[in-house]
Amino acid sequence: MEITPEQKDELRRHGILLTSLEELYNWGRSHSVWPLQFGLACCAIEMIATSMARFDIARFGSEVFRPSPRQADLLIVSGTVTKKMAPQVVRLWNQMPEPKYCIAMGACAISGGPFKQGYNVLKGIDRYIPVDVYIPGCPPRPEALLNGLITLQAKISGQSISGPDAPRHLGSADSCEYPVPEFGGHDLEPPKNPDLWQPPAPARAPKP
Amino acid sequence: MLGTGLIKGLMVTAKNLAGSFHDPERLVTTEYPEQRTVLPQNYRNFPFLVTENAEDPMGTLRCVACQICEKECPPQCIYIEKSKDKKADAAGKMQIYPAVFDIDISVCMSCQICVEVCPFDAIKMDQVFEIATADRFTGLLLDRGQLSKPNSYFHQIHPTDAAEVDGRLAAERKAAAEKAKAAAAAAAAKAAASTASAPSPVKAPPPVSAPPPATAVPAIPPPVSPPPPPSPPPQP
Amino acid sequence: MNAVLAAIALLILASAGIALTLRNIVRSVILLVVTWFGIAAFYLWAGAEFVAFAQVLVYGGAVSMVVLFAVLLVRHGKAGVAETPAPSGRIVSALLAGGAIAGALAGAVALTPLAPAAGPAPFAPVRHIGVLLLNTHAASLLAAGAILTVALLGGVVLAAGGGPEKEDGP
Amino acid sequence: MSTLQACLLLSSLLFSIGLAVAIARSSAILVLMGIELMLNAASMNFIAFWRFGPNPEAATGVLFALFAIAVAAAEAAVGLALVIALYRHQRTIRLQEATRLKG
Amino acid sequence: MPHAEPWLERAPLLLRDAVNALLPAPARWWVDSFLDIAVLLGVFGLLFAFLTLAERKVLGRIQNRPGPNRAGWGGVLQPFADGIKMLTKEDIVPRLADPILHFAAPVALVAFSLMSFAVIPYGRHLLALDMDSGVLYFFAAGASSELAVFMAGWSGRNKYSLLAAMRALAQLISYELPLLLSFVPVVMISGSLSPSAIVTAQGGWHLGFIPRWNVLTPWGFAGFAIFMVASLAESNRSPFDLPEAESELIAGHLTEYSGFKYALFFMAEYFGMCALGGMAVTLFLGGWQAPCAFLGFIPSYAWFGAKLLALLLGFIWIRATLPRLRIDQLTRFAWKFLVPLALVNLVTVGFWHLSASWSRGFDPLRWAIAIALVVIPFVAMGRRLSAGLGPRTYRFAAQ
Amino acid sequence: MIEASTDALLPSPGSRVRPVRDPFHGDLLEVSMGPHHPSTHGVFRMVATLDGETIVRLKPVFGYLHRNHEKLGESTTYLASMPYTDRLDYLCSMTNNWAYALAVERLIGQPVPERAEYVRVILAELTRLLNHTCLAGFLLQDCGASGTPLMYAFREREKILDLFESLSGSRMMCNYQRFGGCRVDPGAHWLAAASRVTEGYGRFLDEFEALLTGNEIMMARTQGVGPLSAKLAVAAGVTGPMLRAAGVAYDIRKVDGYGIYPRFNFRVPLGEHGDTYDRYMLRILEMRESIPILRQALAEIPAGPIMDPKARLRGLRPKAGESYGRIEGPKGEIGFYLVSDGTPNPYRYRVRPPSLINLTILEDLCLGRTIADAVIILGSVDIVLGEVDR
Amino acid sequence: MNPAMETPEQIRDRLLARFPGAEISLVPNPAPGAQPSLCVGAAHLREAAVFLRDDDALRLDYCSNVTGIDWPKPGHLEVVYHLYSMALRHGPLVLRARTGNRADLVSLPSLTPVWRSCEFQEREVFDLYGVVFEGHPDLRRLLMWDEFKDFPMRKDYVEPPDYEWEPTAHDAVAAKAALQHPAAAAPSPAPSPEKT
Repeated sequence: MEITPEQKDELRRHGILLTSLEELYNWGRSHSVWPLQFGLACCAIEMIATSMARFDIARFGSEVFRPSPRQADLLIVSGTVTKKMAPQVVRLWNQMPEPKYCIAMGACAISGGPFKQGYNVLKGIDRYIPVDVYIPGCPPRPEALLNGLITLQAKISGQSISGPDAPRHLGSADSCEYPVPEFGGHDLEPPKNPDLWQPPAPARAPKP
Repeated sequence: MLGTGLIKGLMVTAKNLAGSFHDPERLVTTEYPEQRTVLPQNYRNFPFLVTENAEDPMGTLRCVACQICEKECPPQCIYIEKSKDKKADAAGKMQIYPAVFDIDISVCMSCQICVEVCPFDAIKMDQVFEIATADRFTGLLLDRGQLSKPNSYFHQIHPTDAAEVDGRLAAERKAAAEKAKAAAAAAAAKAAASTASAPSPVKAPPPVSAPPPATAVPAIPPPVSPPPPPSPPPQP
Repeated sequence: MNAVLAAIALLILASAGIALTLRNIVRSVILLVVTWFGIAAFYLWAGAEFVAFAQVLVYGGAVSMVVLFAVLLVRHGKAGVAETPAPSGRIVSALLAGGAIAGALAGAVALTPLAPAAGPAPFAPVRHIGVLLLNTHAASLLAAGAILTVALLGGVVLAAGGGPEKEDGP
Repeated sequence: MSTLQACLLLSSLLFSIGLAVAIARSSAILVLMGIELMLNAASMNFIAFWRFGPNPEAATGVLFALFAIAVAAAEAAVGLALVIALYRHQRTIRLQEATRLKG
Repeated sequence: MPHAEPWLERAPLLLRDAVNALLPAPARWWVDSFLDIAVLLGVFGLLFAFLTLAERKVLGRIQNRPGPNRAGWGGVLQPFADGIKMLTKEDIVPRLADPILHFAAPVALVAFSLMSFAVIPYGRHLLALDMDSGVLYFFAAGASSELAVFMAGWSGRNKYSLLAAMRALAQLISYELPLLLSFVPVVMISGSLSPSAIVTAQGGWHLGFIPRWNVLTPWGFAGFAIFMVASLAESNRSPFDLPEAESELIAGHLTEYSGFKYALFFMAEYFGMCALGGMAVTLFLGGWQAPCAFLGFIPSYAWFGAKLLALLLGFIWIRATLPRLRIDQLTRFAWKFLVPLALVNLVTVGFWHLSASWSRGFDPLRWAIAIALVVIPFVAMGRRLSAGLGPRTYRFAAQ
Repeated sequence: MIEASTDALLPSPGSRVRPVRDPFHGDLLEVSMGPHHPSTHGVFRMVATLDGETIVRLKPVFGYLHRNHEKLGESTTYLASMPYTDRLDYLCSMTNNWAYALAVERLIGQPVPERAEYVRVILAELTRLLNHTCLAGFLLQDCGASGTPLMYAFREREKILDLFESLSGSRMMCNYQRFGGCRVDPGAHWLAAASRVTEGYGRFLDEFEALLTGNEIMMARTQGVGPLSAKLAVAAGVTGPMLRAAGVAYDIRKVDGYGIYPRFNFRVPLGEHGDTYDRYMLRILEMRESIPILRQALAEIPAGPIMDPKARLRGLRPKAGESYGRIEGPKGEIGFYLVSDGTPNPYRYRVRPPSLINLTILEDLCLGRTIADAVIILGSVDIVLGEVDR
Repeated sequence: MNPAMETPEQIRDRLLARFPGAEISLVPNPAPGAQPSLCVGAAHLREAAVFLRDDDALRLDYCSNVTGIDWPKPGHLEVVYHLYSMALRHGPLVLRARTGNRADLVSLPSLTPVWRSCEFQEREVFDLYGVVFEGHPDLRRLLMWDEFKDFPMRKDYVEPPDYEWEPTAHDAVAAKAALQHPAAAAPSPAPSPEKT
């Protein structure tokens, strides 16, 4: 059943129930974001530092780093995703139950970063899985990760249960599993998930 | 005896538990959004372009589009296109300026090499880190407008460096001005030698902080350079 | 009262019966544990609290663990999880034997005139049982203890010794 | 049918199920389990006779049931140890294949 | 000896009776039982919620950080946020898993751990089920919970879960025995298996100020220590959390559980911890008895609660400090250390019982012998257990 | 044909690592630990074949963080590789910088001013403290101590990171050293702050050791676990604290005497058993030895320039040739092998990764142990994947 | 600081005396202060290595670093070993070996049986350069996945075309990206001013 925003406004005006349910749901989700205990590279150390005493991600209720993807809500892609690792990351993402979120932490996870010219480096994890928040930096400070978490919390809180700005997991049922790339002779196959990632055309053509 | 080691360890944790209520050494947390770590002066995170003047950021970029930083940048995240024309810089000298100056901060590793190699003190390291965004394509590519920040901001975040740079620049300009003056004086002397009665034509150099006239902002050639996008720079 | 008994009987017989037919040994064993719990419920219903808890402790806590441990230790090929089915002749004979015994026993039970002495539950507090165990039946208790000890020692010797692998712990 | 008879009927059915398990299954572990079930059926009889029988005061039925449980536990321990030993030597727990007595 | 006001002591019961009085007579037994269960569930459910918070906060404080403090006032609503999230999380059943056992495991675990709450005397008059063999019932209910852990581990068809299941079984087989042996002395002294009788037997004071709690006797202290160690192992808490050893087996038997089923496991773990703690209070710490005579005005259930919370804090404290044992060390510790110690403790308590008449004049001697009976085997066996281990000295290179 | 090579020193015959089959099939259980596993310290993978919980075969699988460091190094200038070295062993960027700077300085014959040498020693020893502290924390975490030692370790690490940050501008990726000196001069304030941290470190070590070193569980878990013989250690090229825990006195600070290390008085602790406990204790002892070095360096540091005035930042074109620079990093010998063909980019840029080579003997240490032991043995080897895979 | 090690020249002479007919040459190193290296032919590489390890005056028991170098110009692959002695605390001695060419004659004897530390490093050289080490107990790819076909550290390696989008694309990169977006390859006279 689709509800248009107007209808929802109408509903909001009439019944507090949906709104407060929605708020409760979003409040619960946003205050209990459990990350997956998953580190890739340099950024992972800053991620660990974020969970340590100085910065204490526990204040946001997120210190429960679950080792198993089944119990995690948040995949922090913290570091360089190599092509050899990319299928594992996608698999982990597929193993996480909805609702789940993904933070691309650091330059490497966003775009390959300083290593983007490498033959074994994936140029951005968003080629294979949807990313909610990007945190640039190499590595981002722990505070920057906290800032990213706050951004994510704000994003969750802004979602509504139905309508066009409903979170991904309440939408179509088929969006949960993403195809896992396979190792090819020269590159990953496919090199990106075209359903998910359509880059803009290159900014400029090569100079002749 | 079995267990003494365990008890010793338990005592350490108990001490920390009790200490966390009164000893700041044992409760070291900085509660981030409310409390902030005082960033050291040297802290660096992403480059920015120094403009002399806050009112007219685009007009007084120190950058002369020499493209050294573009070449030296290890991850190749800087893109510069030279302007076709010249315009007056803060010192009034006509210079080439960057028609396009993009930094992809989703690639930048804040290594500071661009700053070190810049002969014009035009690019410096910023200290912002709260730039998490949900949109990679528009949020993380900074263009010339977003990158340029006034010298006063530079003074604010790196006071020591900024003072040193200003001193050096002032000295250079002074030297340049004196050279110009000397040249002018020599010319004047020459002129005076020829026409002794002529008044001194020496023109004072333009003041350092004087903004160039608004018309000096050149029209950006449409095919190569986009207008500054409407999105505000991701400054907190 | 009899409704409770019927429910317990259903639980016991159904779980045991299904356990008989499952090919997956682990599931079979877990269903048998349910049967044992049913038997404990029967004891509880009959008023033998102490026996009921002993049944749960011994069967639910110890025997089932040992059995499952054994199942996991010997999982080899398909033997561990899915058992190869026995020849149908054996199944038929087993059912025949079971049915015959069941019929004979049921007939015997039905035909034997038993005094319907369903009075109030007899009094058997723990203290009473303890006194009985240590006085009247002290010899039996000792014998049972000896059997248990010897059995456990034998078990350890059998399981730990002689094999190509060494065990963790006893 | 009196309660006692119902209980006895239940235990006899359980006994025959145990018997069927012991005969029909080929896994040694399940055969052991069938034997356990038969033992349990017997102790159920003790309890039933103690509770509904003619002479409840003696509490002998309870004691018998307790002893039966103890012995059954011992039996399970030894039996499973045998199964493991058997497996160690012959790599099988199918009783039909365990035909040698020497390891 | 002052007692709390009778009405205060009975306050929960009075409340229940007041509710009951509104109802027609035939419904009363049902409502009675229902209310008991509901109150137990409510109290322990809330305790579970705040225990998770307390664990996170205390762990945080021990680790020099404040812990959750943003959801609600100072973080008090954190457990509810977690609860809402857990409830609304997708429930994944792996394709290869055994769906029935996968579902049954958490349900069985919670059911078993809840069952044990029935026989713990929470106060002078607060006891859901006064059973003649209540202690036995308690351990019977507790023993079945490892079966659920096994089911969880086995049903996931995950290799780590399977290893965890094996570990859970080995751990249970090893620690069931010391757990049972550790409370036998209490039964021997108080002559009853009924929890309320055991608590009553610990009433009164030696010399007017030392409470007659079992833990304050040599055999009781040893029994208490063994009981606590074994119950740490039974409730899979650190340093015996091998089935879910994070650094080795990902999340052990929980690896394949998500959403609400995982929350149930979490809940069962804390319920089990509370139940074992409550039983430890009952058996060794004098149950609901006040420690000093003049403090008797505080209602008994408050004392019970305070003792329970102290024990739970101890659990958390231990978890924050100690590393984990290895599985073979764990079983060896149980069989070669705890079981013999518990058996020796039986001898000690026998001696204590027989020498009860010595109290005139020979009391110190009796204490000395009992303490020696506890301490000497402890030291001797501890030395054997830790043979070959110890601090080392190191040499330095010449240049 | 090959004489005098005892079989014990050879690797076990390898075969292709089998793809994972049904775990319920067969006696042996093949467990793939990693690349996502809580205790593999990153994206490292061990394919372990288990009999019960006992390891009968264990093959490490690498490359999940292979970011083509060497290829990138060959396609950029000498200077541009410096920030990349930060990301090799991302816990110890200062020592990586130093090793690289040393290799380039040897290639071009660049002298380094005295003050910079002192600063390098100070930073290297601080890095050693930082690395060993983190290692001890992670090792105890692997033993199952739910976070507390790691928290205390990171609490101290933050103090050192603050020093690094205020000096170089970044917490982890310092990019501080240059060919012919260091980038920024540490002022008197910084040196005073470094002294404070140094003086406080002894107290921290005492607390940390009280927490778990004497703990019976910790000793039971680590003593006698994964002993490494001196012979195998030397043959397998194991370096750093692991080698010294096996009883071999080989510390490049003493052997090569690079920089100004011969001026410092410090002792090199040696282990006897080579087991996990020795490896842990060796790190603690090395930290205790680092403190006097720091104290001495902070007291003796001379005034003067921090950069050699003739040193060039841009446009470095070494003459054709090659050089190998190595230093005693916290994890072992970290070396850089550079081949120049006279162009601005190195022709060959090679990192000698101590972590990777220390892992050579991982299988030998783990065979016959349980999976829980493998975890702490790996923890005691002290790897950082950025450097293992590069 | 190599206190007492013989010079490479002396070592070469002793090696030649020990293995007459072996191809052993000195490769000069013009960098300041660096010593020349020994280049040993494949036929005698392993004997020479055992000699270097076991000779009482050398005792080079520690092979620190193994790496490959690709030389498309002369047309061979080279493997370089850095040898030290832990027993005598001297070194390094740089040992090199060259393959016949870069295509089919790419095998060299493995030195893993001599120095265990070569195990992973030789696998890495095999992985990235394609040198086949004969006698290596476990020669598999080390860093790349098993299905990978190329040798990426060779100078003529061509990267897979995966640059779809580069906001700060320089010419080389933009050319690669153009392959992915043929529309962008032929720039229209007035390309879209949008950067995104």
